Amino acid sequence: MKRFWHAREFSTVAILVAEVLFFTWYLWPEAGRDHSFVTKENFLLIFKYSSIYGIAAIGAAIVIISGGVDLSPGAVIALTTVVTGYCFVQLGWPLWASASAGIAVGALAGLVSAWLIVRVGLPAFIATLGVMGIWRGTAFIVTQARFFDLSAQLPANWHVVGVSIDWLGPIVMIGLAGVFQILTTQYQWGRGVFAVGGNETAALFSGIPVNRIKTSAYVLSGLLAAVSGVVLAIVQGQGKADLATGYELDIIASAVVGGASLAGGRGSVAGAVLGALIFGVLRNALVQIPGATFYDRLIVGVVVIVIVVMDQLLLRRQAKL
Amino acid sequence: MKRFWHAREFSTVAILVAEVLFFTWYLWPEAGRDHSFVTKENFLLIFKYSSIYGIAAIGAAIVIISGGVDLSPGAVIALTTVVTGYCFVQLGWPLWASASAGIAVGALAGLVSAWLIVRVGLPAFIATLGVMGIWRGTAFIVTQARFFDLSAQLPANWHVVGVSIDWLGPIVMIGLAGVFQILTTQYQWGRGVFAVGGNETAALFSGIPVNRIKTSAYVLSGLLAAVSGVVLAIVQGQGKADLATGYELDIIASAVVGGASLAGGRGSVAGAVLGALIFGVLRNALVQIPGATFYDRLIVGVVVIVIVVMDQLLLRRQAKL
Amino acid sequence: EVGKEPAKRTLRFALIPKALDIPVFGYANVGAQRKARQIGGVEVIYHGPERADELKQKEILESFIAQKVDGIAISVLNADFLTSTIDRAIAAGIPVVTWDSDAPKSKRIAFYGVDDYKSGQIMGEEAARLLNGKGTIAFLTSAGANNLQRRLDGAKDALAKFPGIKIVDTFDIQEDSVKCAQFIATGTNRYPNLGAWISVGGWPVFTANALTPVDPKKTKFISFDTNPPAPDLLKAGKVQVLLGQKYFGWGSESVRLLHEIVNGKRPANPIIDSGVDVVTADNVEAYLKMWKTMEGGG
Amino acid sequence: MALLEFHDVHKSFGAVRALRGVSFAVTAGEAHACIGENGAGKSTLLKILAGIVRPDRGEVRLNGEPLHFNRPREALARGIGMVFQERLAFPNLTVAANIFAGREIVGRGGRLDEAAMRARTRALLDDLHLPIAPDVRMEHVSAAHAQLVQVARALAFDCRVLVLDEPTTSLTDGEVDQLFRVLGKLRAAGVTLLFVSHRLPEVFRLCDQITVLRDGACVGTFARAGTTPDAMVRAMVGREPPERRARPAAAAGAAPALAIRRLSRRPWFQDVSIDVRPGEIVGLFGLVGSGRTELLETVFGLARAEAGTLAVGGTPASFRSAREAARAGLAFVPEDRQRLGLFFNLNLRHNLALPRAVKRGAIRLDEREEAGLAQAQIDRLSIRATSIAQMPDALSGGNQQKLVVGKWLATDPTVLLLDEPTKGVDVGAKFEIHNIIRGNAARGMACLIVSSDLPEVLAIADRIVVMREGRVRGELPGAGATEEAVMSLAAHSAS
Ligand SMILES: Nc1ncnc2c1ncn2[C@@H]1O[C@H](COP(=O)(O)OP(=O)(O)OP(=O)(O)O)[C@@H](O)[C@H]1O
Ligand SMILES: Nc1ncnc2c1ncn2[C@@H]1O[C@H](COP(=O)(O)OP(=O)(O)OP(=O)(O)O)[C@@H](O)[C@H]1O
Ligand SMILES: [Mg+2]
Ligand SMILES: [Mg+2]
Repeated sequence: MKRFWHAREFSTVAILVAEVLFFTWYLWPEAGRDHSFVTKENFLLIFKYSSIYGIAAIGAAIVIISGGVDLSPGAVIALTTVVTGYCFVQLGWPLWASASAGIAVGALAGLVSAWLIVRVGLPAFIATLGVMGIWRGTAFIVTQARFFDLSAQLPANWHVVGVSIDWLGPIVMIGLAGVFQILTTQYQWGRGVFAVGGNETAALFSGIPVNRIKTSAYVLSGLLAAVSGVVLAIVQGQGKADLATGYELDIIASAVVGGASLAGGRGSVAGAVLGALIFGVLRNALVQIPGATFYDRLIVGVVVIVIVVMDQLLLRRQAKL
Repeated sequence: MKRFWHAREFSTVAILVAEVLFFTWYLWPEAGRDHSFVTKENFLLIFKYSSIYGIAAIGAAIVIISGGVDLSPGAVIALTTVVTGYCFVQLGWPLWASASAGIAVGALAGLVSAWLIVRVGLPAFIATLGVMGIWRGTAFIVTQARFFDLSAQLPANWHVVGVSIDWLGPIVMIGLAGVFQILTTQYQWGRGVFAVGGNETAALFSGIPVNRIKTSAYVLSGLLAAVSGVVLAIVQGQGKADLATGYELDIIASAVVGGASLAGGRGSVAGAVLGALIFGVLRNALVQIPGATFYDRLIVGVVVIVIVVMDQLLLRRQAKL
Repeated sequence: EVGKEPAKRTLRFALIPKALDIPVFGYANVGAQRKARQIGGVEVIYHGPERADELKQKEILESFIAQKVDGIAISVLNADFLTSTIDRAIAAGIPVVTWDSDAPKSKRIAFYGVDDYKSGQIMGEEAARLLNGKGTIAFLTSAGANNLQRRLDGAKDALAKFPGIKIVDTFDIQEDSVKCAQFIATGTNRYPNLGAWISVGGWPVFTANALTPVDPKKTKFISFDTNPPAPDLLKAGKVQVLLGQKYFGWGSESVRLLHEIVNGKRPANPIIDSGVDVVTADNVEAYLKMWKTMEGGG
Repeated sequence: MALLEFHDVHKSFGAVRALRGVSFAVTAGEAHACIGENGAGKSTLLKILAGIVRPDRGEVRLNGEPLHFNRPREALARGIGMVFQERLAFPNLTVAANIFAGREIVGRGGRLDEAAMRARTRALLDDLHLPIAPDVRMEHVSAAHAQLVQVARALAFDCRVLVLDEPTTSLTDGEVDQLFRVLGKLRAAGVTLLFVSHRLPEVFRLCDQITVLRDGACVGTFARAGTTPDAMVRAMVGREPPERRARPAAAAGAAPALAIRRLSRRPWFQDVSIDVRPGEIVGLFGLVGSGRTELLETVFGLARAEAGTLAVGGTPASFRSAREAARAGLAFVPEDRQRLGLFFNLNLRHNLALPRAVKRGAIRLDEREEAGLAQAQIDRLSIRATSIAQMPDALSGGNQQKLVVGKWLATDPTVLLLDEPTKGVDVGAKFEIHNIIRGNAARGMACLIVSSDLPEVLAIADRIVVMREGRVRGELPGAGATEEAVMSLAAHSAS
């Protein structure tokens, strides 16, 4: 228990809970209507859409902890939906094969970034910025600005072992978050990621395989972006080049709101997923507030800042405990 | 002369020249048609549209040298066009007054970022990410997703003291680049910016007013983004909330291609402007190659990477000299 | 079962545009709010994605379904993408009408507007008419947006019937009206003798500056959208043809339809063709007068 | 037989020839010292041994077989442990994680065995008498303690060869004793030591063999028995050491240039009162953690005092920033050159010119004047650099230290605060720095010098103030003060 109160993620959880409670109160229905925010259906919705950011944010967090940054996830997500769609619709491959192809491409994309950063020695920001253009562009060329419609070939309201396909995203997100939370906190590889992010020279001198660790971080980032792309393609039923445009910043923001520091060496996978949920709840709630649409951007901006400030205050608090 | 060959900007100039020569050759017209790339009009065009990125890139470079990053210029540009448009169209202020209002708002925007980063102590990335949402959102609220049409009230093809208004952007860009190149290289303030970016604690211990310097960097970034916003409002004849969406990345890329390092302490104002021109030439040339605009993203992505790699090679070269 | 129970409490209708940053949709909101006031007891919630992001639009649609609004009127960014979701809404007892852009395969109860493909064809034919069947044409579009793609297809198919017409290039402005202006300027340098520009979106006609480089004597200009300042450009001779839709009607008609449906009255024919306004020098004055009354709230 | 052999090792960095054919042997089980001036090539040699730097020519042999490392891992695998001169800590990780970084103890299924690592860390820290918990994050560990943690890192793994590059630079005799006790145990266990230090007494105390490097070449290897410190100094410098500059004693009656009155900043120091008169050099001694650094930082306006007053040249002062302090004629050479002293993105000229520009409130910069000033400092402190356009990271540790001293001396301060000013500086240079300080003092500069190097304090100070646990515990005249007397005041056992 004590460990939880002291966990880095505690403050993020606290903020998420506070947010949900606030909107539960704010969106309390007038008499005669039932609550439109706290319903199983709506929470599934929040999870379903947050998972698109959340799964990729796991990879973003790993990269950021290792002292880098990845601007390509948005583009990789789009490319993956396109590749999956192409294999499934155009080539008529089975879904699992198409999905694997998509994920493979994502991992490859990550490998390219890693190569540019580790071998060629480019700054992560500029390397992944270039790569982002390359993958987005490739996706457009493959689709010729059209799209692949998987939904036609996929069962209408698809249930796997009695569970709606809508749960795919949330389940994958939570599963992966668990796995990588453990890998980053309890295994040597994760310790290495933190060490490299904390002081690269020291890591090198300590005999930590710096290059291999950095490579693994970017490959994972590409891979996880691809997973969220595949989930997107299956759940939403389309492969399209302009999907997830600009999501890279939302994804990084999720990781940062979840405690990752772009200075490197600090952050948490679980926190990143919680960060994605914080934004998911916000997007969902704003739709329920008449006239909010023009205020969306403003509010999200304010919330990002407020959360990070609150987070810092809570951390100081903790430090005192 | 020797100094030029050794100047940090040399490699960027070399790349720009190489690029222009390449497209001059590549776009050589078939017999009977005159050249559509190497013409006075076309170069003016390149400068005119590059200046929108270039002016803001000056501020981005200063912030990056000081060890920070600013994601808000795109939003500040949009907000400035909206404010200028609002004052000019809605309130019927004279253009100079409307422009000043726009620039004032930009400086204010920079001040807000500075306050969040210097006083509240937020990481620059997340603070400016939030601020970006706030200003873009404000622009949307002001326009209610419509736009202000300045063009109707502006003289048709407008000449000031015999010079077409199209020269406004280029002249402002080159003038400001000159001023800030000198300020950053030959004045104590500029040295301070480099020092803070290089080692903030050491700067503090050396008696450099770290907070004042960081504040000045972000205020200038906002101010210069606002200037390019005013230029855009006049060039485009619109005040519109979705203008310059995503430009923040192009602007940062310009600074980085121009030699700025996101690790801080390295970079050049002149280089940033040259970087903006490198992209401007590219965008212009792609329009002249049938079908190329669909490959735009891909090509720009590749070019970013190629340029930075070439830049590094050229620098190694220099080091040897 | 749809719309069985009579409406006592205020009805909450959702009006979902393709994107907020496309100016014309603002007028749909104006029309909808006005109609809501006329009818009374109706609240219109206008909410859309900031940019044309079909994923965010779907999230918004699903969210409205989850909060069980009394009706949804949506301009569909991507028909196949939303069909199943629209059907879910219907199944959940929420009436859905589409406007401006349809989802024909879905169970939506009605559609008000014109088919993008058809309006694209009209643009092509108008261009051919202006060029007397021969000359060069350049297109302006923004890759990724389906409605624009369908207009583009329509126009290109229409032009295919004219062997004398050659399409020199199709420019992707990437949802950036500044790029659009730049492309027009650069394109004019590149193709000095261009016959006509066709813009499947309104970007170039929302400012006088974008068209400055174009010489009307040499090059014709055809664009979508007729909201100010577009008609002034037409009067100034910079533009020859504008295609307008029933911007205010999008909102008012949708609200009217939803209200009737909730009260048990389904439209006889699900497809309600709003028709397009083909605005040229001849009818521009009339059109402006009509616009004034529309915006003024007649 | 020779366990470790350097054979004709060459290494150049661009124009700089760091090593030009170094050859010597280290026999198993012995403690071997490697000494030389700053920039002689010691660290480079050791980095080659550790597989971090690749030699241009020549080879290193372990048990007669040549080593061809291209990764630090391999050196570690061969049982070569290393304590580097640069501070190499992971500020974001705990002390335990720092100590095991790269070689974590893993349990079943490759999971980290935190408990085991924590326990082992405890043992190591106790062994070195380090009062820090394994779970505190490294960023909260003070400079000196951090250095001992680096040593603990190397001790954590039973290595056959332990290489220490200036491990004692910020340690006081107390900690040094603990360290040497531990090293003694290792030797008994048959571990071979390769030890680099500029503190000759330590060298003679620990090592049986001493190899001297000069300008990247090997002068020779001497047995401790057959040589003397002076002989070693001559061998290193290649000439007679400079004369200790004499100077008039400070005017006794003069009003203090710096008057610290009952200054407090808990938890670091309380109720500290010190006077420094013009022309006087006051040594401030204390064990690590006695709060000296914090005291100087507070005086220099880098932190607020809770209570107490300051007076500079008789006029009361309370500085809100280093800038104000510098303008009032103060200068502060900080303890940690890497973190607090240098700008690695600026060349030597800009580094050296910065504080004076700050002090003068310069607006526009005069390149030529800067160049003159920089060159002057480089000559004055004989900083080993190819040009004033060089970057600091190309300089050897000691030369970097001189750089920090130089940039502050360039402001011609009236009050000079020094925190471990000769940390990692070679004997000759230390002499030069002392002479410069004396020279300025003779011209009326007041100087407050923190040093953990007791002989240095005794050598230079007119007066020695001793701090313990943040309080002034006593004061001794420089002349005639003995190490015992000072230590008895500083050590916790006393009083
Ligand atoms: N990375 C580098 N680039 C260029 N020159 C270097 C580099 N590292 C060391 N040098 C040069 O090599 C020479 C030897 O450096 P080294 O650090 O080995 O000296 P040292 O004996 O350790 O000195 P100190 O006692 O001050 O630590 C110095 O002249 C230094 O300037
Ligand atoms: N950044 C820090 N965070 C927390 N405690 C610190 C920090 N720096 C120093 N301390 C503690 O403050 C006390 C004084 O630190 P410091 O080692 O600087 O004293 P000192 O007398 O200057 O010793 P030395 O100068 O020899 O290192 C020590 O107990 C140290 O552990
Ligand atoms: Mg050394
Ligand atoms: Mg200290």
